Amino acid sequence: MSDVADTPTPILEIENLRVSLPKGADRPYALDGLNLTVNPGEIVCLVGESGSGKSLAAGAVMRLLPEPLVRMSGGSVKFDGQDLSTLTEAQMRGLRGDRMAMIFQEPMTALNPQKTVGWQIDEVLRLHTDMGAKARKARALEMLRDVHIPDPDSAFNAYPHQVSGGQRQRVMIAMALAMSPRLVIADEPTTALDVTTQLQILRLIRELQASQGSGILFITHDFGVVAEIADKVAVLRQGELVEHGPADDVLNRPRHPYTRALIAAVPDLRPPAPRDFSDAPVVLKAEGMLKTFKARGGMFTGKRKAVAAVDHVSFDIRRGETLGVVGESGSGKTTVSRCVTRLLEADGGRAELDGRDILNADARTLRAMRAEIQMVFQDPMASLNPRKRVVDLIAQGPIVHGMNPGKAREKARELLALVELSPAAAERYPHEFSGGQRQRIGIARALAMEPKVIVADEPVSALDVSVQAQVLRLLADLRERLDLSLLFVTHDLRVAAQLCDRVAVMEKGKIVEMGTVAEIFAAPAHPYTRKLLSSIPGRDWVPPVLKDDAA
Amino acid sequence: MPILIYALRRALQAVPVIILIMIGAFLLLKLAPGDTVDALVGDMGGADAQFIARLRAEYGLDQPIWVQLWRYMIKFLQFDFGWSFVYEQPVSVVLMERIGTTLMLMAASLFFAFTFGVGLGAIAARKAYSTTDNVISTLGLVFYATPSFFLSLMMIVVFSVKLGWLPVGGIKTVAGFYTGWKHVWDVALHLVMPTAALSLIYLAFYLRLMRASVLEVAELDYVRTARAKGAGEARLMFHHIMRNALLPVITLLGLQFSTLLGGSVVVESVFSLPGLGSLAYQSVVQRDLNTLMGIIFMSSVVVVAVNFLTDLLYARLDSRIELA
Amino acid sequence: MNISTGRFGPLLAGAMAAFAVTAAAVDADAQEPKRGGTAIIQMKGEQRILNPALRASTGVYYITGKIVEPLIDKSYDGYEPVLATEWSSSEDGLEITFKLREGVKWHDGEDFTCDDVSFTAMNMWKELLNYSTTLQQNLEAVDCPDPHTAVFKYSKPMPMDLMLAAMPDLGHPMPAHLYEGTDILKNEHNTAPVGTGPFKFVEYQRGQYVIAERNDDYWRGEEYPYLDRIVWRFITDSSAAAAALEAGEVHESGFIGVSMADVERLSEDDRFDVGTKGYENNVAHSTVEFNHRNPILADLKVRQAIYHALDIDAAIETIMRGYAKPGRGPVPSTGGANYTDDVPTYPFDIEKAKAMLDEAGYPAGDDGVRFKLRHRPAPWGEYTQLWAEFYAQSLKKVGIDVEILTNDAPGFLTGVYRDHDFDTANGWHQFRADPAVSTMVWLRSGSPNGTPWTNQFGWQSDEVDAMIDAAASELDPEKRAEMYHELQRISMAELPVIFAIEHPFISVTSKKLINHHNTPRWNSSSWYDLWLDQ
Amino acid sequence: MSLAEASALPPEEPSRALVFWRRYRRNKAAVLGLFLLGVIVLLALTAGLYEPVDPLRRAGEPLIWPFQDWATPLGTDQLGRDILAGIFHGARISLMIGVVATLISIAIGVVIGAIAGYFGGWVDDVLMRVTEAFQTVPNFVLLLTLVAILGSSIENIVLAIGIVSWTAPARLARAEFMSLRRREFIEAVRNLGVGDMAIIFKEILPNALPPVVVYASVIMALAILLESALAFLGLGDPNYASWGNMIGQGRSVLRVEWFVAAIPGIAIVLTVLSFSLLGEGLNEALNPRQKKG
Repeated sequence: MSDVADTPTPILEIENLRVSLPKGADRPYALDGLNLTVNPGEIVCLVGESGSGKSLAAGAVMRLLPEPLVRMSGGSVKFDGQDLSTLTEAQMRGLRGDRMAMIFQEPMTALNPQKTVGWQIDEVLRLHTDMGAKARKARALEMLRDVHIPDPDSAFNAYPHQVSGGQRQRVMIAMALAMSPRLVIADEPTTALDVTTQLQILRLIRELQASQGSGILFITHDFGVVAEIADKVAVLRQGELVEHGPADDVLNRPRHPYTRALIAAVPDLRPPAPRDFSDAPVVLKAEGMLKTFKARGGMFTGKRKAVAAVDHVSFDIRRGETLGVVGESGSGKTTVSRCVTRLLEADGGRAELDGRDILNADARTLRAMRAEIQMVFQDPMASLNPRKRVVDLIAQGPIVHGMNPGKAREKARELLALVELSPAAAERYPHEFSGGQRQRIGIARALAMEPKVIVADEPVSALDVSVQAQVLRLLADLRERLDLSLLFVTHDLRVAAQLCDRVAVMEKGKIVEMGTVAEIFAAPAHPYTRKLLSSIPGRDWVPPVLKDDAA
Repeated sequence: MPILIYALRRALQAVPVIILIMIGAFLLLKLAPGDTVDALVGDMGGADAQFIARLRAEYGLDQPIWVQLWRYMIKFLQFDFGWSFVYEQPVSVVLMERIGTTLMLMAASLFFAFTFGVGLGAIAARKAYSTTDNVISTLGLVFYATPSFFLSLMMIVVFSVKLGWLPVGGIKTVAGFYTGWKHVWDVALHLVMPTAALSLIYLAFYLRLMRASVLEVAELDYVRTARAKGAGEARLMFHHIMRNALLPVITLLGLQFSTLLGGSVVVESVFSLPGLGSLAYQSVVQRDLNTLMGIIFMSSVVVVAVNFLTDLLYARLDSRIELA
Repeated sequence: MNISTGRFGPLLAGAMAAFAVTAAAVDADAQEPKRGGTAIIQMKGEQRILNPALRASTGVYYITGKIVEPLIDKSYDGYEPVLATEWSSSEDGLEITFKLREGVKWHDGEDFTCDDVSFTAMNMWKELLNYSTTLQQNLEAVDCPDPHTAVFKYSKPMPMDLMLAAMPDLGHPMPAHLYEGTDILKNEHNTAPVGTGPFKFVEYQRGQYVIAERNDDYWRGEEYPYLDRIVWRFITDSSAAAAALEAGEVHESGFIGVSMADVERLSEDDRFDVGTKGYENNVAHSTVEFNHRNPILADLKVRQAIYHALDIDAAIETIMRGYAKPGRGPVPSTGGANYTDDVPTYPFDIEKAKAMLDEAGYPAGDDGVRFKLRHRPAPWGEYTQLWAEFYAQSLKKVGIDVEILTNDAPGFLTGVYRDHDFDTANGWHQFRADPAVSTMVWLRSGSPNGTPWTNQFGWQSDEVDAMIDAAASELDPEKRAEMYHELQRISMAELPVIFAIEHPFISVTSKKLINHHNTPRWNSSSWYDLWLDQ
Repeated sequence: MSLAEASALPPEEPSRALVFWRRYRRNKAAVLGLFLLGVIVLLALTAGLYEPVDPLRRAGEPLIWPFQDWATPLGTDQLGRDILAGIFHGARISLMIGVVATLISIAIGVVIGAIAGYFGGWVDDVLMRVTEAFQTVPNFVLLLTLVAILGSSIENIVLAIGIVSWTAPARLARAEFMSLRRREFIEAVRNLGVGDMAIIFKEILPNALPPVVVYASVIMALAILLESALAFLGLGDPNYASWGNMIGQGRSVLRVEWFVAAIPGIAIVLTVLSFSLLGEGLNEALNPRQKKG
């Protein structure tokens, strides 16, 4: 910034930004002393974990903070050299959507469900131009073509729910870029998308930004995405800027301990040394598992669309082994986890647990077998009954299976220690814990049953990267100590690479490829597997091995 | 065409519900002490024993209940609602004379309750926690808390007796013999107070729901998107918030229709309106089973139809719903 | 007094009618009657059947009295010829002959003849008309020696004064040509009556109104009736009815169509005439009915104690606002020769009531309660409810706990008169001109279960039964009266039922209506001389 | 910077009741509602202390105006009964009607809604058809019919009100159960081998209750209004001084001695209002949707 001569005027200059939180919040300021600059043609990534205040920074720039509860209480935001705080609300409205635009995280909810795609793009043009209806439509269609929507004409007339998630995000981008804004703020624009779509969208943002020369403030939590797209990186921690600089510096030579810890927590794509299970007995064996979902029709409509969510899936897991099930949303991987635990009734096939078929067991046998196959769920908040104390949550299973309640509670307390939670946790309610702690409680609950197999359905995908690393480590550790078998369902190939021994890749209800992690990651045979692997953001970036890795 | 098929399917789905209602209602009414002959004789001021026995035989009330039910259902399935022994007319004629008034009253009340409820609810939500909001919300709750007959009586005292602006009751000036627009105006005047009494209660419902709904929708992502596009407050309200906020209110519209008919019982009797509500009350008290069954059937059909219409409206407003 | 009999023309014969007109003329206060206008009448209940030969009820006559005329009506001076001009009885009481008025036409233009009387009497009065079926049970035939003479033939003697007393209510001929060969109960004219009266039926909107308009060919002469039209509006809510009166939307409310509070209030309003005049033929008794199957109530002392516990005067003041008097048995003070006040009475005396209950063997328990009674009040509106609560509170003071069981009309009638599922009940019963066709059913045993307003009390006296039967066919009016006096005395002594309060009905009438309430059954009469001062 | 905070627990949170009260307190109107309700409860509790103890007993001349005679501060009705005594005892009856009828309707509604929502399929179909049937029949007409059948004793009126108001809580409970039964914590306990009934009543029910509790305040208000409407039509229980009965009888003297109907009328309005305000407060405290800090 010292070199004024060859640096153009920054599009966005944030100086000493401070955003106040209402009384009673966990800290007085959401953001404190944030400095950030975005130049034309530059993509600046603002990285942070949840609660770091990164999204509020976007709100402060757009002047869309939920005032008066959350408000800007210090510093300045300059857009194209102009201090935004001097503008009237009407002037601000003129800027928004015209010269500064925003792309949001959830394409599902960020578009008005009651208006057509065309109408919503058109609205931007109507608000900011004097173009006639025809010209606006032409421009909107042009934008849809620019974001590579396959059939712009029909998309124009479609409602948001009629186009896919990826397409919706393209529509959001078309809307944001309709006026060729100087600044685009993208708030986690790819987080809700599948990995293959994510890559396409990231490429699209890059492409359009190159052609329009806008500056982009890109907010994300994912270092893979940062590696994929960033020119510059700023790292936020609890509202404070801890480190910023060119992407290469921050990614490969992080200086601040927090940044270092974060980067260390990013799972490596290179799998660890393989373990050998050829002698271990098979614990779980699924054969030809089948589950079709019937779209429920009315009493008098004959037509029901059947969708095969799990289509003749077979696999086996040996004692102590971890099988990863990976795939994108809708691939049927979660349904597999529900069928094998019989939370859903499968339509066919077998799943033998120690030689006994759980899919066709009668109610009595099933009850006994449930102890042997336990589950860890995705959402640590939703999977714990909010009205029960932790100790009761953990002790519940053993009590149901006949253990003396006092003894069960005692054991529950022991399990808390096993999952590295303080004994004081026992008497509390789930909402008093952080996400990672809740997931530990979930794991303790599963362990309380002393199962042979744990089915983990995306157990870390709702967690911040640093917490994710800890939970993964805990799982790996417990697996070793208790000789557990794991069926690990995930969409995150990085996680799969680190934890799993073998991986099954699912697409449209079928396992398209299965093999050891090393084989699959090194030499994927199926085109879909190849596509998945090549879509991993930042796949070419190898997180540096840092010495002072947080233990 | 898809709408027709959808309508047909909905009608078919309603059939078992309505038959369930009819059989249930028939058996329930038979549990009541006394029958229509008792009521008639009571009305007449008494009668002698032979007369009573003759009447009972005449009306088929001396048969076992299941025979009566069987006979009724056979006729009912042929859309014959039987004869009202109290009105000495076919039930269909009795109902047809009354349904107009009730539908008019209900439609007017619902219209006012809905329009004002939604309007005021939206205003209250946009000015949430302000004085305007407090006044609107509190007033709504007070209306809601006021028994409709109490409100009706107070209105009669003020507007008819003290001020002489509005007629006390009835659906039209009986000896007026108005025609054309004068008749319409006359009927409208007679409906002002009943409509007000009935709608004020429901207004509160819509008001509260709309307020909550607008507050909720205003927090949604796409409203933020629209803001980020540079849309002003008015535009946000009309193009982005209202339509989505209306959806739950419309659901309530369908659900409440049958309550409205119940509410009209009291209002119709206070204002001497010849509608289905007061007829229903009379029929219960008179044990005029056929008429009451007719009313229940009629109101079921109306409720089913209104629910169908609100579904259509819902589908029209919510692009995500496809009728199938 | 400027109205002379001459104005009625040759059609009007008989001194009775002349007296009636004179009485009416006094009310008119020497004003010249005006033609035209619409009288609007409020009605609380709706009878729905407009055939007075099928439904004997004041609610029916209130409307049909203007459209369908009886053979005989009643005036303050006796019986007035209407469709019958003369009547006589044979010595043995087995034949009663009516001379019928000539030149009378039904509203559809057909002549009124003896065939109509004969048909109606045999097919409706004898077969279908409530109360009349008992009265006419011995009717064998009605002969028509000529078109204007009807001879009623009985198998047992029919007292002439009973027949006369009954005829104004139970003697409406209907047009035979419209009913012959049809299902009488489902005949369309039951709700669209065709009569000979001063007004022709126009329209009946159920739940709303009935309209009748002037009959231009009325037999009394073309100046009658004065009104162009009468509209009856059904307003069930009594507050709304009062409001309608005050707003000028209604001219008259009869049979206590408004609340007693409003009656009292409107009586002080000089726009209205409020009073009981014109109901002398329609007096009712507020009753307390006992279930004698209950051994406690079977004890006469208990019934008498209950009577002593009731402060009748206070009830008359608070509930009826003074428009009533204490009852003296089954015949009201308006009952003429059949009435006597020489009967035992039970003045209000709490201490005496308590003493009698003690004496009867029902001392007060520790909680002050002697015994409990389940009481069913008739749901006939404000005053039966208030009377029930008054009764319950009065009995509580002497240590009788009363639980009130409320029901709607069929529930009440079934509970009391069919299932006998009550200890005490209250309601009112209307006196219909002659004890034989009304209040005697309270005392006569033998009516089948389920017959409302009959002796379903489990009380029976052979002496009373015999005397009632004898009185019904006694031809000598004086002997008859003596029998009814005796019945009153027995009833007051034995107390099968307490005829606690005798109250006429009350009308609130706009002073714009002239010539109103000028006969003892005015609301049921034809109103041919009623006019509107606009 | 240590990321290993796994075992460090966040500071202990205040008790649920305290959090609830803090949230509730934010709504001033709801606090007013609670205060009103408190007054009504106090009236009901002290009804036995006020003379005359029997509100149906004649206490003085009929139709004394309020503030005329200190023996009967709020005046008397047509039968000379003390109106203030009626207000005291009516509070008891109204609260009793509100609470018991609500309990009945919630009990029926929750059981039906829970079973329909939890099991789904044909069970749901059948139960929902029945619910629809009840919902299609105008509730007040059904109420009149039930009272005609059962008679007008206070127990039967309460029962009838409960029977006609269960459909809304049933639908509410069903919706809650349908959404909760798919939640992961329910899958988790199913996975532990817990039986259906235990899941319904021990796991889901406590979580499904808050919206039902909020709706209970609506039913309480409706129950009181329904009873008063019945009493207005002359179908109340005359053995008790309910406010509805008082209005029903007072309406005949409405034009002059309007206070006879107006005083219990205002009592009803305030009671229903207090329930409604309470409901709003409960809603914000139990189902916090609008984040306010």
